[in-house]
Amino acid sequence: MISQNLHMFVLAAPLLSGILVNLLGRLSRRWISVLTLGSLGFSTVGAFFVLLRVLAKGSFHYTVGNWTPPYGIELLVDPLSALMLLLVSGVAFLASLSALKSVDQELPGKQHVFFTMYLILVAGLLGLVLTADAFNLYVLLEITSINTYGLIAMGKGRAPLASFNYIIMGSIGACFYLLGVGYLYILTGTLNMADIASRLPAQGGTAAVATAFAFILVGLCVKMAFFPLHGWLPNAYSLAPSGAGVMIAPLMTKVTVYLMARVFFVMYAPWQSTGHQGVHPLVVWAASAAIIAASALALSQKNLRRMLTYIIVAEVGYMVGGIWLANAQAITGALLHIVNDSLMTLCLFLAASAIVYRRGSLDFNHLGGLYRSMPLTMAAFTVGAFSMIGVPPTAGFFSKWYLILGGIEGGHWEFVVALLVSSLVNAVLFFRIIEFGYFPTGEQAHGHGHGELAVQEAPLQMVQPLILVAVALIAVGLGSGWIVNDIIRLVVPGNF
Amino acid sequence: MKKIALLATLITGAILLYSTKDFAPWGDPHSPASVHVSNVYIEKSVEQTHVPNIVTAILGDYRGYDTMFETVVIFSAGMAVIGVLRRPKE
Amino acid sequence: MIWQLDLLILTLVVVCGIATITVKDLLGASVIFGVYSFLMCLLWAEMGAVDVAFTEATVGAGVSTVLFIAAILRTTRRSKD
Amino acid sequence: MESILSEIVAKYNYWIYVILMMIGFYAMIGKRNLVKKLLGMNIFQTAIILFYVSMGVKRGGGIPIVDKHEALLHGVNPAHIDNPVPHVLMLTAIVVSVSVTGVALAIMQRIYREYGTLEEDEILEKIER
Amino acid sequence: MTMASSYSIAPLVVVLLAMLGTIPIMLSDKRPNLRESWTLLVAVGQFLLVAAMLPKVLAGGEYVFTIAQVLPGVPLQLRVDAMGMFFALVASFLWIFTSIYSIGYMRTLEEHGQTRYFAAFALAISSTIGVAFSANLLTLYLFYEMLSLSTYPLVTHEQNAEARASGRKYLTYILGTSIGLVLPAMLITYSLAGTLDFKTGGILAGVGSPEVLSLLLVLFIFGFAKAGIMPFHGWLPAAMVAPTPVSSFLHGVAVVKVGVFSILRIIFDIYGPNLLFDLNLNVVVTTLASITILVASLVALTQDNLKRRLAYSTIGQLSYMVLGAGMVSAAGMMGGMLHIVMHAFGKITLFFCAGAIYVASGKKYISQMDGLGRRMPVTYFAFFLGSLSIIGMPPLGGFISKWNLAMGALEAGQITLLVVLLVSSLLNAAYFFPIVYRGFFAQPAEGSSLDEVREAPLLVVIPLAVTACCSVLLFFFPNVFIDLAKLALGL
Amino acid sequence: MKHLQEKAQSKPLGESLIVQTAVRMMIPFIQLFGLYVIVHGHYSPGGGFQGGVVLGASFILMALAYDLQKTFGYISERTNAILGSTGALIYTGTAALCAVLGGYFLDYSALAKIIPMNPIDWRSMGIFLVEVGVGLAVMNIMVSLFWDISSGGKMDEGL
Repeated sequence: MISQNLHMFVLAAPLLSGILVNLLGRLSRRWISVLTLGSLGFSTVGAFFVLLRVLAKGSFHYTVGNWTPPYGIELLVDPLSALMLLLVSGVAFLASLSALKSVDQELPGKQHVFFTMYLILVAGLLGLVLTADAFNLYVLLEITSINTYGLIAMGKGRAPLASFNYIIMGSIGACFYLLGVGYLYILTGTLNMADIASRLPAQGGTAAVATAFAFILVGLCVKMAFFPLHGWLPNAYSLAPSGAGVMIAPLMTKVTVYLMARVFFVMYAPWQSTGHQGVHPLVVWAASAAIIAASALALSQKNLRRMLTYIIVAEVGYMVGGIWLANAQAITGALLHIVNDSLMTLCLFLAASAIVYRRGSLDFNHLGGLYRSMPLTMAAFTVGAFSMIGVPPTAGFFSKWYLILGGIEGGHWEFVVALLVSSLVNAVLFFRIIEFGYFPTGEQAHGHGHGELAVQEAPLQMVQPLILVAVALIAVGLGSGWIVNDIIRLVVPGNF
Repeated sequence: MKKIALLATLITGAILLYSTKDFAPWGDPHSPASVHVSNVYIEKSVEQTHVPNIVTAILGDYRGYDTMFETVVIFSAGMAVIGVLRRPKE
Repeated sequence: MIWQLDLLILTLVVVCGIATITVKDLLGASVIFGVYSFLMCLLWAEMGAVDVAFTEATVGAGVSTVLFIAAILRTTRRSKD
Repeated sequence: MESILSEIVAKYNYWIYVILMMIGFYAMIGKRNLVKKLLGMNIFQTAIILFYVSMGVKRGGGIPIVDKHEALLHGVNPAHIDNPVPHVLMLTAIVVSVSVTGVALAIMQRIYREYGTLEEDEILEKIER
Repeated sequence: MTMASSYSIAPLVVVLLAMLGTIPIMLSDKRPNLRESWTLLVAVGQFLLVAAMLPKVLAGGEYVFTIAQVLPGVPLQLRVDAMGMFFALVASFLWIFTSIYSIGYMRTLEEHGQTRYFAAFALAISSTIGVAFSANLLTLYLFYEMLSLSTYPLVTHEQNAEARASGRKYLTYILGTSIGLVLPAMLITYSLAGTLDFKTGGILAGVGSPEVLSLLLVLFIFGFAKAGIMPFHGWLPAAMVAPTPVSSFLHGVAVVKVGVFSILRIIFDIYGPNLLFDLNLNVVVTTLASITILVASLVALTQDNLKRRLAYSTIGQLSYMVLGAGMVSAAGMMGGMLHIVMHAFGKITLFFCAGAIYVASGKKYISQMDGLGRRMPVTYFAFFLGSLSIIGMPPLGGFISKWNLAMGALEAGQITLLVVLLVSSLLNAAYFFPIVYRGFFAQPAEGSSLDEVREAPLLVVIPLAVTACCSVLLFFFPNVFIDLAKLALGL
Repeated sequence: MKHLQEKAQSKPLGESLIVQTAVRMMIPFIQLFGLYVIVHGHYSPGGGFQGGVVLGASFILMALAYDLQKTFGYISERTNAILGSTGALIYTGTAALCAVLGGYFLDYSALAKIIPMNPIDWRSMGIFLVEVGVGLAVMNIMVSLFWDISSGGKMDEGL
C-alpha cells in the first residue's frame, strides 16, 4: 500500500511540512531548515522510487478517495509525470538549499512565512504534475499562482508592482482557463480529462469545442508567458527575492508547458484528429516569432537576471513550438527541453543568487572580475550558459537537436531558423557576461595582474547545489539517450 | 490603449457568445451536463456518504481533493498577506 | 423560477457592474460592488444554488467588500477613471 | 430575426454572463486604476460563476439537498434536482477569488506606500523619474 | 580493407589525461615548479600513450570507445583510426615542446595568471586530441566547441582592451560559424543519412539531391572557420594578441589544424572523394582554397607585425591542405594530409622564433628587426629553416608535401591549381626571405642599439631548435606519416 | 475628497456607542450561527467555508466597531496563526492519515482502522472532520486578512 500511495506522500510531505513550518518556524529558525530540507529531500527520494516503479510496472491511474474515475478526482502517474515529479522535487530541493541562505539575508524575520509559501508552492506544482482532472488543475494552478504572487511581492522596490501586474495577468489566464473548462463541462458533463476526451469526438467540430480549447490554451499561454502575453514575467521574476527566483523561474513556466502538453495530448489531439482543421502551423509560427522577439529583447537588457527572464520567455517558445509541431521528434525535444531548461534555468538563477549574495547587484557593470573572486560559482554558471547556448555535451544541446530535427521533419523552416538564431543570440548574451566576469573592471585592474581581488566565494550552502546542478546538466546531457528512450518515447502518443 | 482593450473585450465576448449556440437549451434536464456524471452524484451520494446535502457530499468527499487545495489556497493567501504587508516585530 | 424577477435582477446586476467600474469614487465603487455581489447572491439562490449563494453572501458581499473598503481607507479613494 | 430573438430569450443568462464578463475584462485590461482592475477581476469571476451556476439549472429542478431517509428508501430522480457539480466547483472558485483579492489588496497597499498613488500611469511616471 | 577494431578505454584515457591534468595544475596555483612539472608530466604522458597506440593503427587496427549513447544512432564515441592517429601524433608531440617553451616564455616575461594559462592549455590539447579521435561528427563537434571555448582565456590572456576586442572577434567567428553553419549542416546530414559516423567512402552517397549536398558542403567548409577559409579568416590575425606560445601551438598547429582536419573528415568520411567528384563539388573546394591561398599570401606581404605576417601565412598554408583534399587525386590528397605535419613543424618553429625575438628584444615589428640575426643566430637560423620548409624547399619536410600536391594537380589534370601552387610558393618566399635577410645583413636603424640583446633563455631556444631540426628530419624520414596517410586514404 | 479621507482616517470607523453596543450584543449570536453553519453543513446549505467566514466576520465586525486591539483580547495574533495552521493541518493531515492507514488518499473509510465504524458513516464523519478544519482555517485567515489590510500590517488601531 505504501508503494501505491508513494506519489501522494511525495506531494503531501511539502504540503504538511509547509503548514508545520508556519507553526514551528516561528519558534526557531532551525525548524525551518529541518522541515524544508527534510520534506523536499523525502519528496525527491520518493519521486525517484515512483519513477522506478512506473518504469518497472507501467503507468497507473490513481483515484483520490477511492472513487471510480469520472466521479472522483483522477491522478495519472505515467513515466513523464513521474519524471516531472522527480524534476520538481529535485529542483525545489536544490533551490531550497540556496534559498535558506539568501532569505536569511534578504528577508530577516519572515523566513517562516517565506518557506510556508515556498513549500506549498512546491506541493502545488507536484499536484499539477499528477492531476488528470481539468478543474483540479485550475485549483492547483491558483495555488501555485497565489504563492508565487506572495513570494514575488516580498521582494524589494518595484517587486509589489510587478507582482500586481502578475496578479492581473495571472487572473485573466486562470479565468480564461476556467471558462474553457466550463464550456467543456457543459458539452460533455464531466471534468475528467480522459473522460472529456472520450466524449468530445461525438461533439464534432462545433464552435463551442473550439472556443473551449482556445480559451484553455490561451489561459495556459498567459500563465506560461508565451510571447505576446509575456509582459508580466520579466519584472516579476527579476525582482523577486533571490530565494524565490531560484525556484519559481525554473519550475513555473516549465510545469505550465507540461500542462499544455497534457491538455494537448489527452484532450486536444484526439479531438483534433477527428477531422478538423488544425491551427498547428499558426502556433508554430507564433512560437518562432516568440523565440526571435524574446531573444532580441534579451539583447537589450543591462541586468543579468532580467536578461535571464527574457531567455525564459524565448525558451517557452521552444517548447510550445515543439509540442505544436506535433511530430515525434519535436515532441520528444519539447519534453526533454522541459527537463533540461529547468535545470539550466536553475543553474543560472542559483549562480545569480550567489552573485547577489556577495556583490549585491546583478547589473552588468558590477560583474567585473567574477571569475577571479567567485571561481566555483562562475564555473557552474559557465556550464549553465553553455547549456543555454547548446554546446554539447551539456543537456541543452540535445533537446535543441530533437527540436530542430522535428522542425526539419515538419517542414517548418521558420522554427529551425528561429532556434538557430536564438542559439546565436544566447551565445552573444552569455559571452558578454563571461567577458564581463573574466575581465576586471576599471578600478580592479591595476597594472598587469589583479591579484589583489581576493577569492570571495558564496557560502558553501549556495555553492553546493550550484555544483550539483552543473554536474547534473552534463549528466543529463550524456544520459539523454536513456531519458529519451526509456521515458519520453513511452509517453509520446502513438499517433504522432 | 483603451481602444485596444475595448476591441479585445468585444472579440472575446463575441467568441464566447457565438459558441453558446452549440449548448443545450438553458434548463434542459437532458443536457449532457445533467445526465453524465452529476446524476450519479444525485442518485448515489446519500447512499454512499450519508450526507443529505449533495453539495457538501461532493465538496467533502468526491471532490475532497479540490477542497483540500481550496483550503490551502486560503491558507496561502493569509500567508502571502502576512509576508507582503506585516512588519516583523522588533 | 420567476422569470420576471430573474430578468429584473439580471438587469440590475448589469447596471451595478457598469456602475462599479465607471464611478470615480473608489469607496462608492466598492459599495456598489457589494450591492452587485448581493444581487448575484439573490440570483443564484433563486437558481437553486443555495450553497453558492450563501458563500457569495458571506464572502463576496461581506468579507470582500470589507476588505476593499479597508484597503481603500488605508490608501486613497481617488481615481481618474 | 425571430430565430435570433428566440435564441436570445432561450439563453439570456448566457448573454448576461458574457456582458458581465466583458465589463470585468475591460476593467482589468483597460482601466488604469489598480482598485478598478481588482473590481473588474471580481466582476469577471462572478460572471464566470454565474455562467457555471446557470449551466447547473434544470427546469423544474430543486435545490440539491434531499431528505436522507426518503432518498435511502426510494432513491432520487436526478431530473428533479439541480446539477450540484457546478455549485461545488464555484464554491472553490469563490474562495479562490477572495484569496486573490486579499493578496492583491495587500500588495496594492505596498504599492501605495511606495509611490503614493494607485494610478498606473502616475506610478510609471514616478518610476521613470 | 579489413580492420581489426578493438574496444578499448585507451582513447578515453588519452583525452581525459590532459583534461584531468587541469585539476592538479589548478591546485598547485601557488607553487610554479610543481605546476609546471604537472604540465610536462601530462604532456609526455599523453604523447607516450598516443605513441603506444601507433603500432596497432599502423597495422590497420582501430581502438574504439563509446562514452554514451546520446542520440538514436549517434553515440558519443571515440575511435583511433589512421587519420586521427596522424593528427594526434603531431599535436601531442609538439605539445611537449610548446610546454617547455611556454615555461621559458612565461617566466621570462613574468606574465600574470600563469595557472589559468597552463590549465586552459591542457584543456585545449585535450580537446584537440578529442577531435582527432572522434568517431562521428557529433563527437567531433563537441570537442571542436570545447576547443573554441578553452582557447578563449588563452587568446584574451592579456586582459586588456585589445585582448577583449580580439577575444570577442575570435568567438564571434568561431562560435558564430559553428552554431550558425555547422550545427544546421550536421542536422541536415543526420536527417538525410540517419547517422553521423565517419566512414571511409562517406555516408551521404545516394541520399539527398545534388543541390542540397552542395549547399551542405559549403556550410561545412565555411562552418569550420578554424580552417580560416576566406572570408571567415578574420579571427586568426586578431587572435595574435595572445602570448606567443599560444599563437605558435594553437594558431600554428592545434586550433587551425582542427579546422582543416574537420574539413578533411567531411570530405573523406562524410562525402567520400567519389561523391565529391561525381557531383563536381571538388571544384567548389579547390576554388575556395585557391582564392584563400593567393589572397592570404598577398596580404601577408603587406604586414609589418611579424606575428600577423605569420598568421596570414598560416591562413594561406591551411588552404593547401584543403586544396589537396579537393583535388581528389591520390597524390593530391596525400599531399594535403602531409602538409598538416610539415606545416605544423615549420610554422611552430617560426612562431617560436617570433616569440624568442620578442622575449629577447621586445620587438614585434619586422621593420625594427634589422640586424637582429647577428645577435641571435640560433633563432634566426631556425627561422630560416622553418621558412624554407613552408616555402617547400628541399631538404626540408615542406618539400615533400608540396611535391605531392603538385603531382596531385598534374594527376587531376588541373594545371590552374599547379599555377596557384607555384605562384603562392613564390609569394611565400617573398614574404619570408626579407625577414631573414634583414636580420642578418641590414644595419640597425639609427639610434637603436642592439648591444644588450642576447639569445633568448635556453628554455625558449631549445624547443625551437628541436622543431627546426625535426623539419629537416621529416624530409628524410617521413615514412610513419606517409604510411598513416595511406591507411587513412585507403590507398 | 482629500479632507473626507483625512476625516475618515482621523476618527476610527464607527466609534459610536450605539454601534458598539449593538455589535457587542450581536456577536455571540453571529458566532453561534457560524458554528451552526459548520456543524449543520450536512443537512442544510453551508459548511466549513460559510461557517468559517461567518465566524471570521464576527471578529471583523468587532474590529470595525471598536478597534483591532479589542479583537486581540479575544484572539491574539499568535493564537490566530496557530489556529489557522491547525485548521489547514486537520484537513491535509486527515487526508494523509487515510493514506498512511492503507487506504487511498482522502479515503475516509480507511479511518475505520482507528475507530471501528461503518465505512459509510466514516465518510460522513470524515466530511465533518474536514469541514471543521476548513472552518477553523477560514475563520482565522479571514480575520488575519482583515487585520493586515486594515492596519497596513502594523497591527495597531486599524481603521
